[in-house]
Amino acid sequence: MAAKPRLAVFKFASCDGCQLTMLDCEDELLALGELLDIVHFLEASDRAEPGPYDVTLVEGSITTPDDAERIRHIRQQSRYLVTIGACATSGGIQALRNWADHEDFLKAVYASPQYIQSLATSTAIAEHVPVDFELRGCPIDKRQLLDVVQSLLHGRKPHTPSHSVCLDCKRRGTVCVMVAQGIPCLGPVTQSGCGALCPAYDRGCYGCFGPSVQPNLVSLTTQFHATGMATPDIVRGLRLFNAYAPEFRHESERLAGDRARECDAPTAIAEEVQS
Amino acid sequence: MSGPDTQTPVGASVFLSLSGLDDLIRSLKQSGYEVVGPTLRQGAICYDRIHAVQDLPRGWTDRQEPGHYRLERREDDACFGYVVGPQSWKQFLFPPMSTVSLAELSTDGWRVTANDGANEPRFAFLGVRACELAAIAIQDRVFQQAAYTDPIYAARRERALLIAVNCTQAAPTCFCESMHTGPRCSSGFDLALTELDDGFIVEVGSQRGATLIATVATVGVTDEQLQWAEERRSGARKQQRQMPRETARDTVLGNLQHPRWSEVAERCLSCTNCTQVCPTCFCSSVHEVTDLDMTRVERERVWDSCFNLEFSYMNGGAVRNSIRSRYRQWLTHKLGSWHEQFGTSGCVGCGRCITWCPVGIDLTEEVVALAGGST
Amino acid sequence: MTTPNAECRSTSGCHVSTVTPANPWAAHSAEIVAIEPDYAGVATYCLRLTDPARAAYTCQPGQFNMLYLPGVGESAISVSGYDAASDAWLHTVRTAGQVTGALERLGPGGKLALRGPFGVGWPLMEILSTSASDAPRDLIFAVGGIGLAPLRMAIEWSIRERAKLGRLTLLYGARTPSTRLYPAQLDDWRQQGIDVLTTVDRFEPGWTGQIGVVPDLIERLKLRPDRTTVLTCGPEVMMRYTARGLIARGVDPSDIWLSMERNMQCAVGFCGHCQLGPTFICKDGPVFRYDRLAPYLDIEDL
Amino acid sequence: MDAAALAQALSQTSFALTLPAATITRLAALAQPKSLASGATLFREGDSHDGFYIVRSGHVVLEMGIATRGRARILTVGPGELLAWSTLVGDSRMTATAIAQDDVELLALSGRELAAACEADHELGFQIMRRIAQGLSKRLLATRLQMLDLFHADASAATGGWS
Repeated sequence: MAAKPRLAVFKFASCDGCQLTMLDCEDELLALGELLDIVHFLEASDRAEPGPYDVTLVEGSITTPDDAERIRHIRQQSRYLVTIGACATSGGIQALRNWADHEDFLKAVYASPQYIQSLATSTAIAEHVPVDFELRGCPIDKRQLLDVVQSLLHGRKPHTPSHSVCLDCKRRGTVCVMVAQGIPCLGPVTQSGCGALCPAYDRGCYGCFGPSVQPNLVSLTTQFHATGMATPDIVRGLRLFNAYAPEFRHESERLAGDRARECDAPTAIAEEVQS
Repeated sequence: MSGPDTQTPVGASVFLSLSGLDDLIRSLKQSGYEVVGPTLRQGAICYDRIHAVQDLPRGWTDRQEPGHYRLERREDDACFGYVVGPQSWKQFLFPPMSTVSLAELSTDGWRVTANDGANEPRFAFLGVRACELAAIAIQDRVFQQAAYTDPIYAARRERALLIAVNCTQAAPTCFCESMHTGPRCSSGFDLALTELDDGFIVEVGSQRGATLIATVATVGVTDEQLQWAEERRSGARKQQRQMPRETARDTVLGNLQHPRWSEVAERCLSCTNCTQVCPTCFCSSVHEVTDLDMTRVERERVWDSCFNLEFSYMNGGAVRNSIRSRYRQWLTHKLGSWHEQFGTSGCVGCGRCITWCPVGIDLTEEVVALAGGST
Repeated sequence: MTTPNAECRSTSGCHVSTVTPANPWAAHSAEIVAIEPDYAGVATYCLRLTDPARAAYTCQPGQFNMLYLPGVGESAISVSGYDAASDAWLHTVRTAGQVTGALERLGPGGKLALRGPFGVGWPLMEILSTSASDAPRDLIFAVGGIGLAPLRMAIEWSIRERAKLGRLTLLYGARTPSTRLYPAQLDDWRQQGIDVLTTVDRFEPGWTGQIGVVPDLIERLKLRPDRTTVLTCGPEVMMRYTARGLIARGVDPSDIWLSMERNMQCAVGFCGHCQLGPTFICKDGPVFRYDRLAPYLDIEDL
Repeated sequence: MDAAALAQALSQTSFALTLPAATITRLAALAQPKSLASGATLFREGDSHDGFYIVRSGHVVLEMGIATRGRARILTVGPGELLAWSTLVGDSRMTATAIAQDDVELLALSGRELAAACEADHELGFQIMRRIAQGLSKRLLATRLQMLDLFHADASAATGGWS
């Protein structure tokens, strides 16, 4: 066999949860090690070889000028660049800053904000460099991750379905929490991938895997209203891990409308932190 | 009346006490059946493995409206005092996930072994409603009465024992009466129960049923009991919703460009719930499940839905690229083209798609609107 | 319409009949004997079955196989011929998806599996049975692009049955002269008495033939509409306007047959993917009589 | 070719398929037969041209000159079809160059005379204009089908850019 493909993992603004998912692969990771040479994965090892890389996994969003530069360099070094997780694919929960004044946050958090270099927004990797594949989730699902890596090795397309979480609920026999318990659930507009975890534990879907394809958000939020949910709560529900994914973002902005101030969770948080 | 020598003939009825039902469940398990019946789970009545009468949702009932389902306490301890829940027997006969074949790579190439159904389980279903019997008969046509037979469905179906239960009430979402699929269980069962206060009238529907009921103690039925049973069953005939059964087919197929499709698409989430709770929907996809070095590959068939964009993918694009076209596909298939394909409507009037639609879309209302009536 | 069990002749000329398999999920083992490149992105794969059940395999012109690459998936590919010398069934494939992409990478000697044959082929027996000696049926093959593959065995059949048929015409539209399928065979067919009219969408230097589309060619044909049967295969839009052009020239819609394409997964009518109106393209087709499908062809996104 | 022979030749074209006999006679009176040897040029793009033609047999290829691409052949016109309709409905400046692809027989009419006849006799004008509109509609459909590039499959679209 020729030299094994070189795999690198890089982190940007994120919580490391997606990299942990990779470590959580355990047995499969050993098998992957047979097929791939993991040459840069600081979460797992201090081995940090320079590029070029055959496959690069990128966790996290772009929040600083340095990172915006660093991702361009990584892209140049990478044959395939795959983003992993909500931060890397939609800006993550830190994209809440996009609706607020990030200077306020800096002042609230840091004693000497003048030493902090930060962008006004948290944005997806694909807004900065071309991305070959985006793996959704907060965190990603390890089966999907293995499938993507395997797909690259075998030159096939990854099996990451675009359908809603509802289908997975039904396949595993979970009763609809929205219909049977009146729990607001983003499942009908969220892409599958987690295996429909939360509804199985009587919780509504939080939208960790971002919008499904052609999601009908207006209809769902209208139904949320009809069942007594207040607009600010709906907006907060949409502004979670994938707040800046275009479909979630547009609907939350539509709902927030001229009441943006009262609905604007990040501003409220910033005010709380300041006081 | 009981005992192997004095079997109750097909078509006749006997009385079975509540403890007799317990005996019946035990008898089935001893005969090697996996007994499946209604149980309480996650705020709904779900079909699951049961071991005794005490596993049944005694004293519970359901309240159903479009997009709304709640359990409530009954005033009595009825075992079957509710209508239909989010699941159907489809999940046992046509399981949400099943392995259709196994491919193994050797130096000679790929060797594919197809699932011939030999190892599929043997179920006894307890509590099959009339609409569900109708649904099973429809899936029979899909999976074993067309040009090909699906070995997994056929094996499970052949082995399954069907103990039906007549409904004694209807939900506001029920419309089996207008579909001529209920509420009375008329055929397709091995045994059919009608619940009374102190036990069940059991109607024998097949030789298999006759043999089964002979394994437990029963007594003869009185005319009074038969009268009570009839009264109980009549409670299920009061149904709020109706489907224009005779005209629905022409209405949906004759109005393919009706503006109503766009209107319903504004509400439809395309989330697949209606298709998944439907007891006759049969769409599926096949996935490859591989080991890491791809020398042993299973093909897994999973439930899919015509509401998924990917479902109609061809040459890199989807044929049905809008919620409008996907809702139209579902409804025209269910009520219209199903007739041409399988000689029957695909709808049995169980109302699940109405209750379990998160936004409460009601197909009976859609058909009326498509026919030009006001809604 | 012919049925899956009807008898027919394969391209090799042997008399065969096909049998509905007991288990639709059963698959033959197969290997790639040779790959004949047709043009960029399109090649003909010669597949030999290698399992003990292979002797039972046979198929009719217009039927398709599910080519199965375990771990990657399946792709529905029509059978475009049989090569007796290598005992291989020919499949002309455009590399477009992951299955066909993986097939390309396998190369000669590559191993795969195959389910089939599936579907209803061209109505060849019906054509023969209605072809009277005093008024033999004229056959028009109206083809676009890679649509020639599912018709190749039917064209060869028509040459063999030449004596019982009237005029044979092949109208073939391709993107460019260099992306015509089977160019050498087009010449062979011409010499064997088929009127082969080729047209291309885009000119390339050196091309002296027609530039334009297949419906243009129909305009210019000398037709005997009452005794003409048309077999068409190509992109849906092309088939639709071809059929319209033919009907305008007096051909009866029930004498036009077309081969359809949809997402096919199970190939036997279980999975629901390939529905168009009341039809399952996989088991009721892929070949349909035009008048039976026409109501559904003009409706967007159906 | 005498008037009767011209009328006969015209009536045998698919152009004349639904034309009333009187119209055919009027047109034949304006027409002259014209032959082109293979390779001959009938008119050139940009020419002011007075001819209006109906193809009786053979094929004429239309070309447009494109800087850096040379002469692009765009369409082959065959029996029954029209050539140089710009003479009647355009500004008489040809939008393509027409070259005989094989030996071609045409019926040639003077555009000016035909236009005047149509103007004088609106019934004739209607018949002619309808035939031209039908011809153009067919040519437009063909152009659309060509533009849709139906036989072109972008392989990368289906594989999502992998491999």
